[in-house]
Amino acid sequence: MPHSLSTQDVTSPSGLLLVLAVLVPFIGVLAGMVLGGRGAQRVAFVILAAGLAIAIAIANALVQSGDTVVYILGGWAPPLGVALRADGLAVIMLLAIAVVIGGIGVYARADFGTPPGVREARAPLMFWLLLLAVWGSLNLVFVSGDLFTLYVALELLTFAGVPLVSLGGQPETLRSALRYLLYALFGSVLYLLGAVLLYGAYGTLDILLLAARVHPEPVTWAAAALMTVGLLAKTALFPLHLWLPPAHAGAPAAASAVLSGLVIKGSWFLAVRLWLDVFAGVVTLPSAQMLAALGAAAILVGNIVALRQARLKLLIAYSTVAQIGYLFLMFPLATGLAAAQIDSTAAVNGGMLQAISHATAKAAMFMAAGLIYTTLGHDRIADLRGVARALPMTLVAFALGGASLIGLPPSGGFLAKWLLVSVAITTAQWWWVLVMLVGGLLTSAYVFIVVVRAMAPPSEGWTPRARVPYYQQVAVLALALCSFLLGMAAFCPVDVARIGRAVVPEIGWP
Amino acid sequence: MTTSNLLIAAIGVPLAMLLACIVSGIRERMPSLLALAPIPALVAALCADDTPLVLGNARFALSFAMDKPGAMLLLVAAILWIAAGVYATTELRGAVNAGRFVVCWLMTLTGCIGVFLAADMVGFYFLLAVLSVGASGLVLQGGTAEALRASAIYLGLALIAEAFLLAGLVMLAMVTPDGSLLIRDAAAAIPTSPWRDLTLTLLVVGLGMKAGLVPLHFWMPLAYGAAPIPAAAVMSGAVVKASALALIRFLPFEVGLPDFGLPLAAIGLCGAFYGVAIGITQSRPKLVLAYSSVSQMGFLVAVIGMGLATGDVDTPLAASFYAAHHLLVKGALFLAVGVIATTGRRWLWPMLLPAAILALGIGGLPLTGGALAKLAVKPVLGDGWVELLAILSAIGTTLLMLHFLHRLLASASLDPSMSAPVGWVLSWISMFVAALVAPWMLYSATGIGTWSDALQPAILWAASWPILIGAGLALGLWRWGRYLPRVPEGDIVVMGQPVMRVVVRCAEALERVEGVLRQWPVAGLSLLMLSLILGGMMFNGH
Amino acid sequence: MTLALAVDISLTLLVLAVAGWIIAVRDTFAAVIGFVAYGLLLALIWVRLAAPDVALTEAAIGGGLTGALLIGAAGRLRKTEAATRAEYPGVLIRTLAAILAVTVTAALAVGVLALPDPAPTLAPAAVASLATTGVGNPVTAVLLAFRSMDTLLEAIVVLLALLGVWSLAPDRAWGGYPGPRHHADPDGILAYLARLLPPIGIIVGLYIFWIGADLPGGKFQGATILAAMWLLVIEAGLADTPPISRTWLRVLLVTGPLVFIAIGFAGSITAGAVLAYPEGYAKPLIIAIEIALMPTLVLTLALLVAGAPQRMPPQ
Amino acid sequence: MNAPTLFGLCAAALVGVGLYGLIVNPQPLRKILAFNLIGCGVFLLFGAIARRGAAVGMGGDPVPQALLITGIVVAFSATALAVALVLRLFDETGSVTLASDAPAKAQADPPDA
Repeated sequence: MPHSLSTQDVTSPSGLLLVLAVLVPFIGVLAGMVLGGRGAQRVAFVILAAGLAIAIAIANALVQSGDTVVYILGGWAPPLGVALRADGLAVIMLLAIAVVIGGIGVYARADFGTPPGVREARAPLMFWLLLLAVWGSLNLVFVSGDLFTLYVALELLTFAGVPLVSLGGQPETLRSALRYLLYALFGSVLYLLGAVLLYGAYGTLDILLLAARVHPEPVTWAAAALMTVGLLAKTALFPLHLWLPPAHAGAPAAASAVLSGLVIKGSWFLAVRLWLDVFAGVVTLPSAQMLAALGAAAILVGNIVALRQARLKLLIAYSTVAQIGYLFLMFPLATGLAAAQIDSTAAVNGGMLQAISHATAKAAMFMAAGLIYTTLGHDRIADLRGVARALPMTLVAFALGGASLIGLPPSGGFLAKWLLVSVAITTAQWWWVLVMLVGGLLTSAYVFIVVVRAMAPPSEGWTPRARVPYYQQVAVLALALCSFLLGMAAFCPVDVARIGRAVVPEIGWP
Repeated sequence: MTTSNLLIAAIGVPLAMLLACIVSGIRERMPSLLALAPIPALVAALCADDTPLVLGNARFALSFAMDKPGAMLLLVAAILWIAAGVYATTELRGAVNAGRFVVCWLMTLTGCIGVFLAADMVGFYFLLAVLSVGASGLVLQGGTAEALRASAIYLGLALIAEAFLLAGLVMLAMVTPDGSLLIRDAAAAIPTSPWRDLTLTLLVVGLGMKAGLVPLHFWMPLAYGAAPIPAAAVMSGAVVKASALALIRFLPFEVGLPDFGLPLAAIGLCGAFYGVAIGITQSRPKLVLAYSSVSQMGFLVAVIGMGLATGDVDTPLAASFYAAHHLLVKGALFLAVGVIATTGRRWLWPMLLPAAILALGIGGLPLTGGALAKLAVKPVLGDGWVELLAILSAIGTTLLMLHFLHRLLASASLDPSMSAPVGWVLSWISMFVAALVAPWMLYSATGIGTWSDALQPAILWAASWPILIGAGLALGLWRWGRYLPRVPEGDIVVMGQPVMRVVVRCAEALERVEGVLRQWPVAGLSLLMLSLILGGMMFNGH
Repeated sequence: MTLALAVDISLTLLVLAVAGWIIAVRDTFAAVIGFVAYGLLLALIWVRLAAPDVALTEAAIGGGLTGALLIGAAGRLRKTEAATRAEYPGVLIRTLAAILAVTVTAALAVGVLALPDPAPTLAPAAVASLATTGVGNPVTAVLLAFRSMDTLLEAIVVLLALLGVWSLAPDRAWGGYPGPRHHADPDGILAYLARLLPPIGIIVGLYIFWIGADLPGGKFQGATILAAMWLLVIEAGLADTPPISRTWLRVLLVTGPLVFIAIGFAGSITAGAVLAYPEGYAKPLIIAIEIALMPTLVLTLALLVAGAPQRMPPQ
Repeated sequence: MNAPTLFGLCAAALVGVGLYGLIVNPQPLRKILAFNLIGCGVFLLFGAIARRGAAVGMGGDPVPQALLITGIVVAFSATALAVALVLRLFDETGSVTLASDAPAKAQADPPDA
């Protein structure tokens, strides 16, 4: 049996926090909609602070109790009702997302302030409302324990993400948004189809109950395949990434940071949840290896295509295509460990760290690109000179984010790589090591190109197109530093290499 | 002062100075303080004992410790960093990009000292990365297109090397008892590791690339040729020794591993001769020195390889003594290149003569540190064919060094009354003195041998005749040297161009394929195909 | 073969034929008309599947509102037909797509046939708990008690979609009127219908809404009918869409979810859990939520069909 | 063959038809239609499953039926958003093609120029 049901499925003392984590951002959306204009921005900032506090409180509750935080909604226990559950994985994501959203919020103050003399403007209002909506949806994805609620959460995420793409309103971004929406709908309908099949076969949509009930049979395979691939489409794993590069590159910088750093993590996390918790006894090592093979292809193709881009934002977008690949390398590693009856925490932690460090680093890099664009008036990589003079802090942030993507110590990317490489060796899947290392080299190539071009001195008499506020640079640098110093998590007195288990002692992976 | 405080200061001071550079006001003052940064390391090298410094908790900790090879190299490296710092301070006066230079300089220095002191694998890997990134930044400070290319190649190779190392280190970490990350434990666990051969190969390839082993040496002439003088001095002297020291620390010398030791020695010796062969075709003094580094590092690796092959436990000390000598001399000579290029006829000889002594010292000139170094590694090399090859290498080195002196002379300023800035002269002459004196001190202080042994006539003669032969060959080179082919700097790197073209073509093709995959119908088909494949795979698996 | 099965088989064939036609027909407008027919046929199937609530929803939203939305769009996009037709993929891709689609269908069919017998069901559990909720319609009990979180989220989804639609407004039209202005043709059939139908529609809609607690029906179905009536009036040019900057509009749009959330949180104090109802107050609270959601849903659904603001806000 | 199985198979066929249309038809509005076809197929399958769960005097399992209502509303919201996007794209460009996806290819300088 993949899942130990030793944990009581009853509301935890601090379970209400989970409801707050989900609903507070949405309350912010509703309030912001009524207040409009500057009011929405003020509401957003209040919610940013409150949400961060809630995430910290949940983490605290988790560590204190050493057990999954549960909330049974309406007192109706599954299968009839819906439960919210936050285990270690969920809490790590809740916290990381809260921090990244905070950074993006501070950055976006300058880009999405309501212009003076106007009561309300479209893009600013929408940005703040959508930012909160993305947050609420992501929190719901992390804590929901019900596959249908998760479907709704995914749709919420898509509906919040798509308008972010087309916030600028240029024709090209509209087209990207449409492609994104249609492909994401394609993915979610497959996910829903899988969930429906599961209900037909097992009479519940609750993750814990399903975990105990599923067994290998055609319906389950069909469901697993459909749901997984649906989620892959929403995560834009190569070769299902058609929508990602133009969408992420075309959106305004802060929106790109949300999309690239956060939104794709939702569907990825759900895939992890399904494979580790629901389908642990159903998926096979070869199928997990196929996911990782796609990931490997993503790493190679994404990085190489990134190297060939002429525009900075497209380069970063393709770098996201590649980094998504890394997120899927953990699947065969975790499955391999489970197959060998070894604790799979190392693989899972590697994957989670990769996700968090990418979230922070990529958000920082997109925002850095935004500042560069504002300063130069373009983002052609061949012509980045002067950036080092005008935006030294931002360039450092870009380089630190890049170092995290490359996996240089002490970044989170390094620790993730270290964990994944060790598991790959333990489970005799050395080819993933090769992929990770080659990917790191290709990444370093484009980071180097950008940094070097940006270091070139500006031509005589050059002045920046526009000055960017200092606090924007600080926000970018802070996020980049988060990513770069994430590897320091190893110093955490809690047994960090096993943090998922340390915080969730019994609820675990196979 | 306790050892841990000393170690903290040694790494902490340059690190603190590096972090202080965030403040632009401090950054602008920093060039004048460069020479101070390595002083705590110098003190630590002299005073610290082998108590480790542990940062962290029971589950994960970084540890630093001073072992004998580390102390020896740290001492001489600190001297070089101080001297080169003085040189750099003078050079940076009024320079536009001084801030950038000092950041790279301090980063490299922090990494360098850290690598010398790191006792655990994670810290070692981290500091090596800091070192590589900093050093590539230093190369970039050359400011030319060549410097950009050299820096890119340097960083690229360094990162490839780190990729090999990472894989090797992870494999090591998995076989150490209790998951220890200490290098000491890792080295002890290698012989019994189930992946012994693979681990060793990864480590040797990774470190060998950073040490400039042929055929992955080409970054060296490019980087040293393009970097500013003080940067080239510390890179060729101190930075490159990090990989040698790592080899010394990671390889298990307690057990003879001829399967690895002999090939390693062979590669090293190839490099030793290859460096000479290409070096004599070069005309820029910096490049000649760079190829000499290729040769000398090759020789050093050969020593390590022979020690590994025979299981000689004295290898670490002997090899690090050799490395320490090369560190001092090569660093000093690079400074000399800068000094002499700005020195006219009137002041030329006082500057050139010390250079001649040091240069010939590398070939093993009696009474110099070089002779001691050769003497120290002699037992490790044994007395078979390797000894013969070592003598041939000494002859070749002499030839190369005489060629260097010839080119150095030719590079002197045409303005007879011109003289180098005081700071430069000061740093060069003090390095000369250090390179002359320190080996003798270390030779006896570390117990490698005694002065009286080293001064025996037979030994002096054995060191002298290869020099004479080398000198004879050098005469031949001056006479017929023009018939030698012109080899471009970085020699085999030119072969990279057609390879690059093919790579670019492949990348273009890949990009086109990616474009096709991003078309809606194709992506839709992929989606369906994937779900069918995935379902089919699960079906098949049960 | 019983008569019922014959009806089912013919319904199935008919639906499949219409579906095939929707995909195959050249003209988009024709395909959209086909889709409306398809929605109505599906509603019949829902009746055959003993799901009258779903049948109502399908007919109202799936066929009605979606149809209205698509018909309007197809009309505006007529000009692009030729251009997009040129992009039709080649034989290879079409063949591959057909093969894959058939394979997926086959795999699904296997899955359908492999579903366990007896089927797992939550019907007994739902019926057992029905009494505590006080409502008679188990579907309503699921929607507003057992799984009320989904319903709350659904209300937010609709609102978020509306925000998304609004975000597509050109900047100059921000705060303005959604959709084009329809001009009244006093003698037209549309105006006639727009005068005739709303009173009936409003009564039917309110009735469906009101009985939802105990019989098939409910807020979504009722709201859809009311929204449709409003749209008809707008379409006929008898009224205009409200500018989106209006405060009353914004307030009404968020009232439903906010009341829902407030009652939900009140439950954590009065009934021990968020979205729980205190003993004996379940039915009144459920009805209160439905009443609060009703105007929100009417407005949201109608404005979703109306589209992005296109005309300048009032000065 | 009973009604739920029949409609279940019908649902599978509807999904297939919709998938074909979604992949092949280049017109976005037709893709939206195809998405709705697939969606209806999925809902129908869920309905068939609900019907299979008929018990204790109820015509079907009420939980899937309730979820279906939510699903239909969500699908409608998606359709509305997609249609609005298509219309805005048409207003801006006069065309609704999804094909010109080569991002920035026009102004692509070689990266090392």
